[in-house]
Amino acid sequence: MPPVAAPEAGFPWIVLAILLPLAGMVAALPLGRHARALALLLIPAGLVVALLLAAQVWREGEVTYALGGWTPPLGIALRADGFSAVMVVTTAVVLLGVALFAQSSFRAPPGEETRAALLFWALLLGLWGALNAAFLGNDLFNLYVALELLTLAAVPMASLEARAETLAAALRYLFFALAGSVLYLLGAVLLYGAYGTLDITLLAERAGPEPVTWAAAALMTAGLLAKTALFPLHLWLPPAHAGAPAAASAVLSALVVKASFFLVLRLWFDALPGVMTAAAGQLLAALGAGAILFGSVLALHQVRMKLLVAYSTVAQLGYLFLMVPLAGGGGAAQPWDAGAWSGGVLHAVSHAFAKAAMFLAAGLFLRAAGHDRIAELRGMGAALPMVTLAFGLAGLSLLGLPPSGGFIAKWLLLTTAMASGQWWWALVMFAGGLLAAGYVFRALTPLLARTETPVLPGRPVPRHQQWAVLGLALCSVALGVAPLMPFALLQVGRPEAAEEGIG
Amino acid sequence: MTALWLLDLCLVAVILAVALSAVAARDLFAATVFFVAYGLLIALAWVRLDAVDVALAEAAIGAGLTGVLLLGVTARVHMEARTPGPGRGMRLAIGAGCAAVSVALAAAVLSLPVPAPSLVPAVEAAIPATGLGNPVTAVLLAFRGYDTLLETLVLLLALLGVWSLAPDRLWGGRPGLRHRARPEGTLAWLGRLLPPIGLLVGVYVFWIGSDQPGGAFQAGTILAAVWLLAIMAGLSDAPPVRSLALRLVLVAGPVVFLGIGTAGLFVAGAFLGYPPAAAKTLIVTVEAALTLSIAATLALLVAGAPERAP
Amino acid sequence: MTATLYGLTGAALVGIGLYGLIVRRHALRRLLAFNLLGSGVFLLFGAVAERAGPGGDPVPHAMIITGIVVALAATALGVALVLHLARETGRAEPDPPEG
Amino acid sequence: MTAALPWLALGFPVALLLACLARPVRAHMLALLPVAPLPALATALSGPVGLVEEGPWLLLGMALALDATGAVFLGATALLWIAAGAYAAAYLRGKALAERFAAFWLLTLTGGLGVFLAADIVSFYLSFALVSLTAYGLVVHEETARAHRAAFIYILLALSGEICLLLGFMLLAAAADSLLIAPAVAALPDSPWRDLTLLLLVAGFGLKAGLVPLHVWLPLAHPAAPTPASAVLSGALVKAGIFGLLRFLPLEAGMPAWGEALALAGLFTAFYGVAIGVTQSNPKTVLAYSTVSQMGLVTALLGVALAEANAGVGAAAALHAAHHALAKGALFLAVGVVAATGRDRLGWVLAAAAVLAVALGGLPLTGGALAKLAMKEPLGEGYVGRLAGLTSVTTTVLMVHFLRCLAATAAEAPAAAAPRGLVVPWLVAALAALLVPWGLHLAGEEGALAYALAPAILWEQLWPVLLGALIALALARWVRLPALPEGDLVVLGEGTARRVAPLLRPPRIAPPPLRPRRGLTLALTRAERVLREWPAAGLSLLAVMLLLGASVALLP
Amino acid sequence: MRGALLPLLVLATSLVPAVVIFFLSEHAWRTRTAINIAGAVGKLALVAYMLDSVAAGAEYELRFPLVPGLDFLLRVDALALLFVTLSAALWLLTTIYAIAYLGEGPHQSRFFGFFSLCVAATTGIALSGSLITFFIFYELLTLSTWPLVVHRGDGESFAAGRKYLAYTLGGSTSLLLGIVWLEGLVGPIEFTRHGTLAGLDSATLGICFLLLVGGLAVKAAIVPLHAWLPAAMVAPAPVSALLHAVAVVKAGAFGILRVVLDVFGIGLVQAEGLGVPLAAMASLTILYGSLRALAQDDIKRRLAFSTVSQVSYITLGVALAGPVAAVGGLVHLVHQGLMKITLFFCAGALAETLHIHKVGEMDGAGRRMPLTMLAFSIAALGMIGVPPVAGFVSKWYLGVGGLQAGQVWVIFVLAGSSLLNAAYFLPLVYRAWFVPPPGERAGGWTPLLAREGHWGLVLPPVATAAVALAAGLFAAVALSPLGWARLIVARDYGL
Repeated sequence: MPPVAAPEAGFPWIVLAILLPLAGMVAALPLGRHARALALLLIPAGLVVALLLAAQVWREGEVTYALGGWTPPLGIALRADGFSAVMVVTTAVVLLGVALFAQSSFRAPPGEETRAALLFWALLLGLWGALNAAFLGNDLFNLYVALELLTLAAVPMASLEARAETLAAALRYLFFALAGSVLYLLGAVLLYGAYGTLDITLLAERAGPEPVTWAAAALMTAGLLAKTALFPLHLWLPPAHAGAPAAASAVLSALVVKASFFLVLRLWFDALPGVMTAAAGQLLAALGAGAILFGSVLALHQVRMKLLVAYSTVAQLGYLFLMVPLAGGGGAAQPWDAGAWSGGVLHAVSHAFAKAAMFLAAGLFLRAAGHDRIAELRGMGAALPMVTLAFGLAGLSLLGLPPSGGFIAKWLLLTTAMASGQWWWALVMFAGGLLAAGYVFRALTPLLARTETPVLPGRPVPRHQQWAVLGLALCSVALGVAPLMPFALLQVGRPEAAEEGIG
Repeated sequence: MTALWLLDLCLVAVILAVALSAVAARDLFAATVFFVAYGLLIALAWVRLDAVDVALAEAAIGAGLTGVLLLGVTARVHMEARTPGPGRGMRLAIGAGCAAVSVALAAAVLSLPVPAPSLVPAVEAAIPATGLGNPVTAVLLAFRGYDTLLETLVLLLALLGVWSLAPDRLWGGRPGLRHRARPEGTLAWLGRLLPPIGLLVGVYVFWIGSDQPGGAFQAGTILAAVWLLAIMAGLSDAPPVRSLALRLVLVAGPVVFLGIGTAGLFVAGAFLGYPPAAAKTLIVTVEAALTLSIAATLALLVAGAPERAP
Repeated sequence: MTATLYGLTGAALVGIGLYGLIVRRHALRRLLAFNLLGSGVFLLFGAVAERAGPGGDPVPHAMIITGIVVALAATALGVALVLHLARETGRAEPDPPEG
Repeated sequence: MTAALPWLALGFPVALLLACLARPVRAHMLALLPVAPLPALATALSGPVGLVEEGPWLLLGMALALDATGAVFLGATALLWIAAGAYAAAYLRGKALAERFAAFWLLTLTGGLGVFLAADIVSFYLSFALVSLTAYGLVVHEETARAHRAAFIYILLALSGEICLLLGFMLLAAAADSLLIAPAVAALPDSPWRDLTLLLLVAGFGLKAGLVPLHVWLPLAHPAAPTPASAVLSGALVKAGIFGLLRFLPLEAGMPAWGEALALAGLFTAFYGVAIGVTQSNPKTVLAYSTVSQMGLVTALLGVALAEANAGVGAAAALHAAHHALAKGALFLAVGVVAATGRDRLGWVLAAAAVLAVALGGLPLTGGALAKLAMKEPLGEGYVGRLAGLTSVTTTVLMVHFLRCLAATAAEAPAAAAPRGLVVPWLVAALAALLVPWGLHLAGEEGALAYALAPAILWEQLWPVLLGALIALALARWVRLPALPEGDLVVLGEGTARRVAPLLRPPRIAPPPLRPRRGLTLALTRAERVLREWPAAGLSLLAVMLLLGASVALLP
Repeated sequence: MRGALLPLLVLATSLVPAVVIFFLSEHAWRTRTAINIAGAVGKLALVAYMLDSVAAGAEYELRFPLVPGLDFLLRVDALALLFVTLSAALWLLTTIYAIAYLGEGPHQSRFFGFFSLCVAATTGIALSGSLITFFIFYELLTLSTWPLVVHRGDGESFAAGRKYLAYTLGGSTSLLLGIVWLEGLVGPIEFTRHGTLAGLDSATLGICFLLLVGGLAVKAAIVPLHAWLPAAMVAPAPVSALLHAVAVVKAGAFGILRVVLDVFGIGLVQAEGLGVPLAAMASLTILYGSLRALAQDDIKRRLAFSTVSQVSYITLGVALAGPVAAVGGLVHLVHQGLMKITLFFCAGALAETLHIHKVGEMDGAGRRMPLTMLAFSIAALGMIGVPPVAGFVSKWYLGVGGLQAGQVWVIFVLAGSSLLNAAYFLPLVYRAWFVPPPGERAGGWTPLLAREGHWGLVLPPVATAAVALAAGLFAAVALSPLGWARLIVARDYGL
């Protein structure tokens, strides 16, 4: 084995995608009050890098990169397949929207440095880097570090306002996330003990169904589920997400929970494909189904809008796990796998946009009205029509109604559920859609109510924030109009057998 | 063999007993004390497991700094939880679940393959290219340098997280309460005595790290402890958070690491790669910077969020 | 043999840590339990490294060091949060009072 | 030219109506009424034209036709429409809502004429519906309580009739796969739904023609409407029913059972109408019952024809219809004239009315006699024929009763004189009632005149009239008849409806009280409270972990 | 290329105005009106252009794949054009009406934006060439209608909106389940390929039919899924017009047409015996709706229940599964739209101008607003089925078609319905024309136009009434609704 590998072909966009935000985070600290400017500069640049990476994956197929030239198992490799490229691009787009939104809320007065203004941007950059590291890592231990990086960026974000309840929420979040990471690490340790490597690609070749792997799979999955807040491990999510500042909630709900979901899929489909069983897939899907029903009903009964949106996240995360048995997790490759895979991922992406838009919109309502009690937001629709429209459009995607990315995603999941004979998951999805309609419209109803005197926002809401919200919502809808590109991209790095589509 | 085996058995028994006590102790302070003791015992276990680097790290970080952190805070919060814990049935169920997890883990451990797969040969094959003698340092800074890079960023982020809890009006201020030790008290005495020794030890641990057990993390921790001691003794004050110099020290390690790593892109053909000829020099440079930053970061982590106006 | 012994100890510590993490109400006790849990994992990892032969496998050792540092970072954040929570509410429990 | 005449006949009134959208025309709307039927009269006079299919783009393909029978119906009713129109112009001048009346008049007129011209089922139905529904506007015109009631009963029955007809027509068309009347009727005997079709058609037309018990609208509507409207209702509109029967019964094929039944129903109606009529005191009501009775007679005639497959009955029916239309129309107009005439000038008015009235009973030398004569043969010698003969007696009884009632309605002021605008149209109609049947009779076969004037025939016609007059006088003198309500049976129906209506109103169901939280929700909210507990969450984590392990390790 | 562009253009004529209007300021009255009218006129022009060529046998198609196995397909065939023409024409009139009706009210940009979006969705429904495309627009319709239903923004509106959503989304769920199920079995379903379902077993076919039609039946307001419709009448009159005549219920009925004619095919529906139960449900709805209408005192509620009843004629027509009945159902799609929109226009005008909301307040309305009430009367008579108004033609074809399909009972349903229609419509007409208005005992025949409201409230109902009359009077013309329906059926049956 040569200690130093041959240089990779092509420009290492994959490295840059991680490097850029992390370097930004490091630089933000000494830059102080200029951190905002730095972030606003880096995020568009990062989007370009993400797109170039995606283009590279699209053109050349899967991209792998041995860091330092040390090839696995000794070294650490980065790997970008279609799925990770899509997630990286999604992250960049959502962050762009959030950054546009936040650039006026987290802005220090001239010549001065304030706590929130510095830390928000530094944490945001760190979080971004952590996300990209999680999406692009191919080494289980490295992914553990990336997850911890993510947690340590996300928790302070959730408690940025440092009120008692957000502190408590953040602390619970921290504990749960840490427990999840440790369990994940424990699984990784076992895998190393059994196979002498933590590289996903190598593990896929070496790992077989045996006690160590079983234990490892159970530990790692459970740990990741805790971090994803899949029912019944969701206790930390609603208070943490609802208590954070709007921009932070958007990132947390749209992206952070997706990282651990992403790793679940990596683990099941890429690292241990031979280990997972059909029963385990059904178990995951059952938890997902529980999340859908449970989260939706609870969302339906929330009094505060941000909590409603947070519980909606709990519910929507459930859909992601329905894809596991549908996409062939724990079984032989089936013709419908590609459909389910695309459906699940598309759902993750469109939910990211939609949920970011919803949280930002909720934040604007909160800002304008001074509170976010749904019933008392009467007439806000007239005061903030664009935001209301954005909320509605995002809701559209959550409902899975056309035309939206959520619809296409749901459609793919539904057709595969039927095609694979697992109609019960289809029923769950239908029920979830109806419940989602219930809570989305419950939130919209007071907004559109007509009041005797026109409602004026308590504090003015800048135009650019409204555009940012609308832009994110439109992204989610646009996915329903032209999802073909992501679909093909998603298949890069997937087994050939799944290329057929769902006919 | 048998003696060692018995020693191991005793050590393990004590470790488990202390761990149980730490969990079961009524009182937070007692639990913390048990925990510090536990950390030292575990360090011993690491020695028994032929992992001196880890033992050092565990003693310095796991037992030392964590202990200081926890002990420091016990004085400032209520010792007891006010709400009662879960009922007996619940505790029983949880206990059973935990036991089941342990049993399953034990089964997994027992079923690990023989011979164990290992990367020892790979490390031995690759280590010459780094010019280092300590394989652990080689792994940390070369083979898995990326992990280490992220790890330093984790520390930095954690520091940011701690700072984020400062009240807005005190932003930029100094962390923690001002320590005023009696000038002729033990603490002051220790504070005057220990830093030079600690400094020496720290530099030594850093310096041998490339070939012997030791390295940036251990050294950084020792230096951090020294600084903390000095602060506690009232010999120096924690710097204000807004200080640019402090911030530059904090990011120096990551910046150097990132810089050299990026240079590797052009020089060695890969990010975080080193040209074999200059490998050791570069690695030591990185380590030096890291040591500095880690020391500052760890110390400030323990010191806490800004609590005093600058 | 030694490796297995410490591996089993690690497994037991994981159980103890988990129990403490779940059962304890006080935030610092939970942090403590988390550290126990973590060190159990590291110990298990160390046992795995030791199985590779005399001197042990340096790769896990490096990872453990990383892990210890990460755990410290998390603990530090946790402690800071607890401190501020206690300052805000007078309690060091993150769970809502009525449960 | 002749082919275009039927279109003109129908189009002209519609065109006039549309012209009324213009304000200047609308100011003279009443004057248009007597003008509107002129093309129809011209069409009738120019004689049968056969099938005219010039409206393939109208409705479902509209076709018109005029045969001999149709021409008689058309001509006689057109005459009546002209006379009544002129009468109405005078009657309503300066009164409120005259324009509305005129609009409905024109619509009714169009429909009334269209019935006789339609050659396809849809056009026929359109015409029939038009006449039925728009006549409502004529009936209700006065807007008195009585008018409202009459109009309500009228529209209720008219609609029911329409529905019956619509269904009948659908059945007819579906069975024949043709929309033209002639082939459709020819195919009826072979239709799978033959009896149903016939039942519906007879009900629909019978309703219009006043067949008992579907006659109840007639004695209500005719008195309630303004006088000229009563005239056309009784003279022209009911003819549409008769004409419908004539057109749609498969007379060529014959159906004995149906024929018998129809004949019996007709006879019953003929006598029933008289029996109720003599209890009435309003002259218009009496006339209405007389119409019921007369239409019963014609129905009986058609029944016999149906039973005997006598397709040639059309001429006799047409003759009767022509006479009845004009005579009855003139009598109604007379009611209006009498009401405006004082005691002083009443004599000659009553005399003229008497001639017309008794003519209905078959007074020799009048059109009525000729009609009876024409019907004699088709009615045959059976019991139907004999009973039909008796109607001459009963009709006379009723008509004498009518004259007595009429005389009682003269104007208070002895010197009052009816305006010329009323008198002239009345006299024209009366004259036409006398002359038109003669014209028709003479246009028939050779020797018709001699036959009609044969003494035996004359006697045969005279004695029932005399008998009837005697009976009527006797009744008036010695018998005190009960005063039955107008519309007789309808009272029963109304009573029932009043009692049933509240039952039909849906009960108000109070909405169930909103339960604050439903079972599932409550359970889930509670579950959430438990799961939010830290230990519970931790236990869940353990459980998920162990379950996952089990599912990976132990299950397939 | 031009062929593919046309359907898109037709869609764009309402979609683009919708999007543009959303972003217009409230006060841009002129611009908004101009855009609205221009879109509507443009759409009509395009439709007119296509009518001719489609009659000659041309078809336009636009297809692009969304994801593999899911094509977005727009296709202009005769049936599509029937619906598009109706919606395009009524859109123009409704827009004129709405501009006059809303006057200076608030939230106009929102209103007209969703209004146009609604029409765009309807157009999309009409042009959909596959089940999934249909579903996409069907849902778009659901969602774009909701803001219109709750436009007034009061509690009652929101209650109605909630009901509307609860029902329609439930229906969509059923529909989607049906689609997913069927497509899971046979792949994408397009409306042109007949016989794709031939291989399936009876039970599956039956369940899928139930799911599809059951889902569509919600919008088509078939009993017992109709309750949203009467509740939704709280919306402003133009919206009711839209709901009842142009878009929503029509979309449901149209969907049923598509499912029966183009997804299952008449033959299969007949062979599996699926038509008769559907026809029975439709008949039940027809009678039930009429009975309920009879009991309503609020004019718009009465009209709403009338819609429940009338729309089921369309369903009945196709369910009878015979060519003549199908013509009746198809043509009623147009006829019902024309007549019902007239009624709602008039009801709205009465409410706006004379503040008449209840049946009892109609006295003398004809004397005060003769043109409006003339239109109302024509439409009401048409609903009853009186010739020569269009409604008669529908009933005739339904009746004869039912008989030819061997279902004699159908004509009695029609008869009962006609009687009931008369029973609840004629009192309105009667009061308007034959009862003097309150306080005007000796009121004369007022001059035309004397007290009519804004011309924008008068012209649309008069126009639609005139068209309804003409559609019946000139039914035999080739381009009449009837002629077009015959063409569709002739093509579908290969006659």
